[in-house]
Amino acid sequence: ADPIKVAAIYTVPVEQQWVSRIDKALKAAQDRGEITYTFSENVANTDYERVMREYAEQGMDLVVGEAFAVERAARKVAAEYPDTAFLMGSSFGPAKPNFAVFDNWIHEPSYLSGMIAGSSTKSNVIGMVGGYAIPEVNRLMNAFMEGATSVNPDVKFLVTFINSWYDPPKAKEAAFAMVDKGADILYAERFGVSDAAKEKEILAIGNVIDTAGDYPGTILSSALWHMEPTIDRAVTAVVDGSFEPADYGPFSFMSYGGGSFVVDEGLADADAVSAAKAKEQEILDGLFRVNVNDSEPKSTM
Amino acid sequence: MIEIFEILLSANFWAAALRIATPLIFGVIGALICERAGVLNLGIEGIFTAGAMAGWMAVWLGAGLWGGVLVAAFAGAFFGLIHAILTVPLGLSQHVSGIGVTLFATSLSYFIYRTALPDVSSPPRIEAFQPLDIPVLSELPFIGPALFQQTPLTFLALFLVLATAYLLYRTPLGLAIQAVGDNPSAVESQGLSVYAVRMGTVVAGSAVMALGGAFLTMSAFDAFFFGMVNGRGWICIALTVFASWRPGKALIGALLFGAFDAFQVRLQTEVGSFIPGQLFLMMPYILSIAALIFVARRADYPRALLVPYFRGQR
Amino acid sequence: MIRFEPRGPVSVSRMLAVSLAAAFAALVLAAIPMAFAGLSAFNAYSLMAKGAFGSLFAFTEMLTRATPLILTGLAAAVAFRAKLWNIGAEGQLYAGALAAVAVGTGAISAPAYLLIPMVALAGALAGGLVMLGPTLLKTRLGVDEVVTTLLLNFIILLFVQMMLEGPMQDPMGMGWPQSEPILDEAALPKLLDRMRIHWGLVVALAAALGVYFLLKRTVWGFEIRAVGENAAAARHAGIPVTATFVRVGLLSGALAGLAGVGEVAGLKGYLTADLSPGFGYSGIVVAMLAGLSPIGVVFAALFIASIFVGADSMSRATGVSNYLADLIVAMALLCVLVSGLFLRFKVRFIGAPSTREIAK
Amino acid sequence: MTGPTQEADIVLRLDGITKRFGMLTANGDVSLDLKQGEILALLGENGAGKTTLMNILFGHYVADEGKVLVNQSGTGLSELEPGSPHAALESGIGMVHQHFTLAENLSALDNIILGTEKLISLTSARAPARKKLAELITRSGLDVPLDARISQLSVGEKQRVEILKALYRDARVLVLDEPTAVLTPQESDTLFATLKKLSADGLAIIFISHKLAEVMASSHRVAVLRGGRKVADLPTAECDLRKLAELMVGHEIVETVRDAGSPGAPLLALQNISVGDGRDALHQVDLVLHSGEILGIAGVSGNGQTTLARVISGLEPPASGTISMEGDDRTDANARAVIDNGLARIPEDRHRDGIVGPMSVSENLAIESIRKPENQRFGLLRFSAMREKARNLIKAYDIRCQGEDSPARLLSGGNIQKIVLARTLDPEPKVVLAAQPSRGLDVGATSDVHKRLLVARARGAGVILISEDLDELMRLSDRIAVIHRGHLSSAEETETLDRGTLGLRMAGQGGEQAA
Ligand SMILES: Nc1ncnc2c1ncn2[C@@H]1O[C@H](COP(=O)(O)OP(=O)(O)OP(=O)(O)O)[C@@H](O)[C@H]1O
Ligand SMILES: Nc1ncnc2c1ncn2[C@@H]1O[C@H](COP(=O)(O)OP(=O)(O)OP(=O)(O)O)[C@@H](O)[C@H]1O
Ligand SMILES: [Mg+2]
Ligand SMILES: [Mg+2]
Repeated sequence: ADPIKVAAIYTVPVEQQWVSRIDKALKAAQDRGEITYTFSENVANTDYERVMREYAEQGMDLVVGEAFAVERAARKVAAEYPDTAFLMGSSFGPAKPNFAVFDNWIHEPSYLSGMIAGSSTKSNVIGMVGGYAIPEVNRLMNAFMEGATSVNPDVKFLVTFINSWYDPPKAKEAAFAMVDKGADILYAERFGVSDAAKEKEILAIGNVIDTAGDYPGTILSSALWHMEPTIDRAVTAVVDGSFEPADYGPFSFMSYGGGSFVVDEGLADADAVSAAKAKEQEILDGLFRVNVNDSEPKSTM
Repeated sequence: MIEIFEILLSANFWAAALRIATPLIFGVIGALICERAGVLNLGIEGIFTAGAMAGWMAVWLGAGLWGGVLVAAFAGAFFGLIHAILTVPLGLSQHVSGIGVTLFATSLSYFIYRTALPDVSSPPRIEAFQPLDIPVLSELPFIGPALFQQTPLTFLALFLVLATAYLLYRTPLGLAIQAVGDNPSAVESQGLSVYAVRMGTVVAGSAVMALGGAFLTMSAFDAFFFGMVNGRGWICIALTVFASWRPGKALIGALLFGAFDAFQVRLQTEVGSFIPGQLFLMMPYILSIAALIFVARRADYPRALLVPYFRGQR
Repeated sequence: MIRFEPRGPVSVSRMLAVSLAAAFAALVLAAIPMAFAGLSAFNAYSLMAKGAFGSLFAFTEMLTRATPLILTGLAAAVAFRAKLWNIGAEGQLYAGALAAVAVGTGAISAPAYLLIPMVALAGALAGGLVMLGPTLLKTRLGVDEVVTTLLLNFIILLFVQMMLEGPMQDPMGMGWPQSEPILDEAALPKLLDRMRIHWGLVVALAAALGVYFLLKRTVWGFEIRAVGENAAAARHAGIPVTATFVRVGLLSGALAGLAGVGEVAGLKGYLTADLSPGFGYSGIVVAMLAGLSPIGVVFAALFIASIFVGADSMSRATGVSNYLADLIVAMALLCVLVSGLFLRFKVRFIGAPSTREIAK
Repeated sequence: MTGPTQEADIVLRLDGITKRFGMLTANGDVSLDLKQGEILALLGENGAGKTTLMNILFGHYVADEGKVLVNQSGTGLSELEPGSPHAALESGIGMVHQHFTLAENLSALDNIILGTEKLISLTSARAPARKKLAELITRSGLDVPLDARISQLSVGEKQRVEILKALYRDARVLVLDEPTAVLTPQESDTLFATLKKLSADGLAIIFISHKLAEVMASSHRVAVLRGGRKVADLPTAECDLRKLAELMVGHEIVETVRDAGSPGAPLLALQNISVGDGRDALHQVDLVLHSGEILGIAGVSGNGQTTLARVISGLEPPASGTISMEGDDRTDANARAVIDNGLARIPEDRHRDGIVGPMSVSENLAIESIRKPENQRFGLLRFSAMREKARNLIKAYDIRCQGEDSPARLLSGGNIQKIVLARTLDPEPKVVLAAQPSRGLDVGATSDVHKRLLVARARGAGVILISEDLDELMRLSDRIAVIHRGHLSSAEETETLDRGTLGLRMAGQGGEQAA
């Protein structure tokens, strides 16, 4: 069969961790010859609706994107182009006839990386640097914090938001400040934090993407997001003609392979690793549910 | 309260302040040089971006770090030249030309970066400048870590402050720059070319600005990101006024700003749980305005700033 | 050696010729990055034209994009006329949007014919008040307004974020930093079904006419022009310079605030901290392109909007990085800037002194 | 004139210079020779082309036709590269411009050495420059504080810096464009004494002036331009004042004379006014102006005249003291109120304070009364009424312009002054404050201003005339007071005064000062 036409609309550049995962999954599908793939990056919200319509008008079979700040408009456009399938990042539910949603539900691996961090910290201070305090970020940070305190009730957290998605020098400074305050593990929500950890020779926790190769000996553990389960299902559904306005969010769960937990066993304590692995199994078996908490995390020091 | 003093007395804090201030020092010195010659350069935000991209790209392509610095300076000079041509002999509005240059430099940098590297899912990295560990000096108690664990570009920035002060106040060229920013006809009637002095100054000033961008990708970090300049250029425009167009005060202003920023980051973790983070982030801007009101207002600004000069026209 | 000599009134044909030449130069220049990206220029240009004018949708999108630009362009034009360098339209736009949301999301319930004007008024007022600060600092204390307005942009944006994460956050927004939606009675009606174009455009056009009329025909306009062209002489002639600056500041801020109202109440329906992709800064460009003429602002805004929308659409159709759109806008801007010079000046090329004459 | 012996003396020759600005021929085929050690006065009405000619000579402008020849260090005349001030300076031409060309933010020394060294150099040779200047200063008597910033210098000192700039570069030709327009009589005298000394040392000098007396007193030769063409070139000894005026204007100038006045009741009174500190402060100034009189205020510029005018104009509130008009307290009146009270003001800097250049003549004529019902209704401007009025005023005051809609900036200084006169005097004000009203104007325009002031006086207005020109003051004023360092002497009948006494008082010697 001919490859289906897929377009993606990103409100940030494709290098941004989040979007890079979607981009990666789509590129893989393209490489397999299932789809043709084109994207617009850094699209301002003002322009988002026009871009959606343009892709729809161009006869795209599937449009992938982030509806977070343009929820209403995105749903309206989708309703007007019933022949195009829309798969949008969204905090809300799907909508008939063609508006499916997804989100980065990797709170589970975040909890696990929190367990590793909690048992690895010597100073009992963990620094966390985020971009903006939005639910998608808060959720993971809260799960991480919960995981850490579950193994180490004494651990304290420093939380800073730098109010930018891409200002690594600033993120790095925020991280340095935390090291000055005694943090010996840094939660790297943004680019720049792991660099600070590496420079100060302490450990960092990765988020969404695996950067262990870039910072050998620094990344203690990571919670990874994989868009392939989501994208592949959606693409197959479009090809089959069976695309439904469903919530693809769960495909980011660990049980579907949408989220995964990695730990550098050379850096982490063996007991901690086995505890986390046990918890991982519980999660996979559906015996343990990680709480979803979208409220803004605060420093506890 | 105690906490605040602890922060202010820690060497790491001052090291961070100087580090954060470094791109601003380049920027404000560059802006100050241009404005001393009578040309407001609102292209600075774009020139920062161009410097960040070009310098990084050069290193990534194998030019070596100092080669990258040179390339960044040339990129800055290139956009400075555009601004200079538009505003000096052509006498176009400095505001709009500057904003045009910002648009142009930014979009061109992004376009080149993306076209050259279409398939990166994570930004490629270079081996950036490392802090110099100057043997004895960096071991000094407080001063050591604060001053002497910086990367070479920070020292370059500090050197440029001195060099600019010397240039302005001690050399014939400096006199000409100061004069052309005050009364271009004073320069022309002494047989010098107003256009040459102004254009040369704007080009040089822009090259210096670009180093601020280069610092971001080659020293503060090791990769290029879209939007990473993040308003730093505009801050420099404000700092220039704050500094009353004097290199020494420019350094102090940049350091103050850096200190606010470093302080803000540290304070946020202290009391961030009950005060919205944005309030901290506002602090440097609010304090800049306050400083303008109480310190720098009515500074004697270059009188010919913003005024185009046409030979033989009245 | 090049020399510029001022030229008198410009004929319409010359103006057209120069504008066309500028457009042509911009297209030629834009072909360079296009070639770099492997695009055929001709194809790209026809796609651009199609993207801005090729369909009702494209055309209304272009107008929708031009709407805030007209208003921020007017904000800059009127301020710059008085030599009040308001670089803060971006912040005033957000202030206007914030006020519109504060009024229009349920705080007040009233029928549309009351609520819409109230929302607009609140936005205009908020924008105006934001500009009042720098204006008074300038007139009372001599603080440079370029800097204060510029810095205020950052402060206001942070304030908006603070409000959106705090008291004004939409409780139904799943924790996203966004405001509650504007009530239907408070929203600016759409001009066309299924299109995004809204009454903000009419407001913007009316504002352009209003500002034109104000500057041209009223005492206040006279005073604004006098203060802008020569504040010392205006003061000497008994014109209240400070009051004029305050009026101009309020008006300029109000226009920018209205742009924010249009974006939030006409287009998006709720406020987020990334409402504007720099409309405030583009407004300065629009105003200067228009030579600070209020009517010219409309055309300059349409020009910028059509270049952007057209180029953006073209980049999408060809799969080239969409940063190309901004690049083409920037190039077009620079070309138009340079061309303006040929309207105002005669350019003469003068050779160095000929050695022939000296030898003689 | 072209004899071989004289040829050797010629240091500068303008040969058939023509310069056009659009339709306007500013210089038409002007030729001129200048000999070593000669002082040449260049005369002409406003707009006759004097400045243009000198700007061509110095390379600011490029002539459309003709050339400039200079005698480069005795090797005979050779052509000067056109359009290059640098070349002009190199070949020994120095110029003091009509408007100062000094950077206010630099010291006098730095202004002088600016451009005399290689730009790209690690050091600026201030020390040797200082030595050379010290020597120059003693030789020429041009005393200036070398290390003071220009912004702190008086007009006379700035003038001297300008001349030093030229001498420092070993100029052999010195051009001065209206050097005395802003100087006091004493300063002018000193300047000319210096110039004579320099010319005796071999410097060739061209100066432009509208003051015929000093031309007669100080020049060897006179050249007159009219409408851009040279209409006369003759030794000063063969001229007299009347002949010069005629040559410039093309017809005879009738000097305005003041008839015996009949001063009436007091109109305007300043009591004990103090304001400001520093150079331009006022200290306890008392002044009474009666109707039907002209009260002259003499003084060296920079002694508080500007502040006095600003205070009376309502632009600056006094720190202490009272101002009353016809008995009513008007101390706090702002500019608007002052105008409405019937006080007309002619500003000393007409370009800065007098007109809004880009606005039209008719708008500039209406600017002070723009809120009056004749110019607006419900806040809307009444353009036709404004134009109508403007046309009448243009006729009545003989304002030369291309119509009421042309931008005011295109007018010559004299005609700009007429705009100011027309709009301030037409409403028949009770009081007229005229600050330096004829500064920089040619004889024709000056006599026009004088006539207007006398007409106002004749219909019963009181006029305050602030001027540095003693002749003008003596001719027009009924009484004269002297301002020095912010203190105003009590006014005395003009008949009881003479130039010498006034000059001394202006310099701060003799005469009682108001306490
Ligand atoms: N740059 C210019 N552009 C247009 N016209 C000019 C320019 N410079 C001089 N002119 C015109 O040339 C004529 C001669 O002017 P110029 O300044 O030489 O007169 P002037 O004799 O020096 O008068 P004044 O005694 O008032 O100084 C004037 O009509 C003037 O308007
Ligand atoms: N920039 C200009 N463009 C066109 N015409 C000009 C320009 N400047 C001056 N003129 C014309 O030249 C004439 C003389 O103007 P100018 O300013 O040279 O007078 P001026 O001789 O210098 O007067 P002065 O110094 O008293 O007062 C004016 O009538 C005006 O029409
Ligand atoms: Mg003149
Ligand atoms: Mg002249």
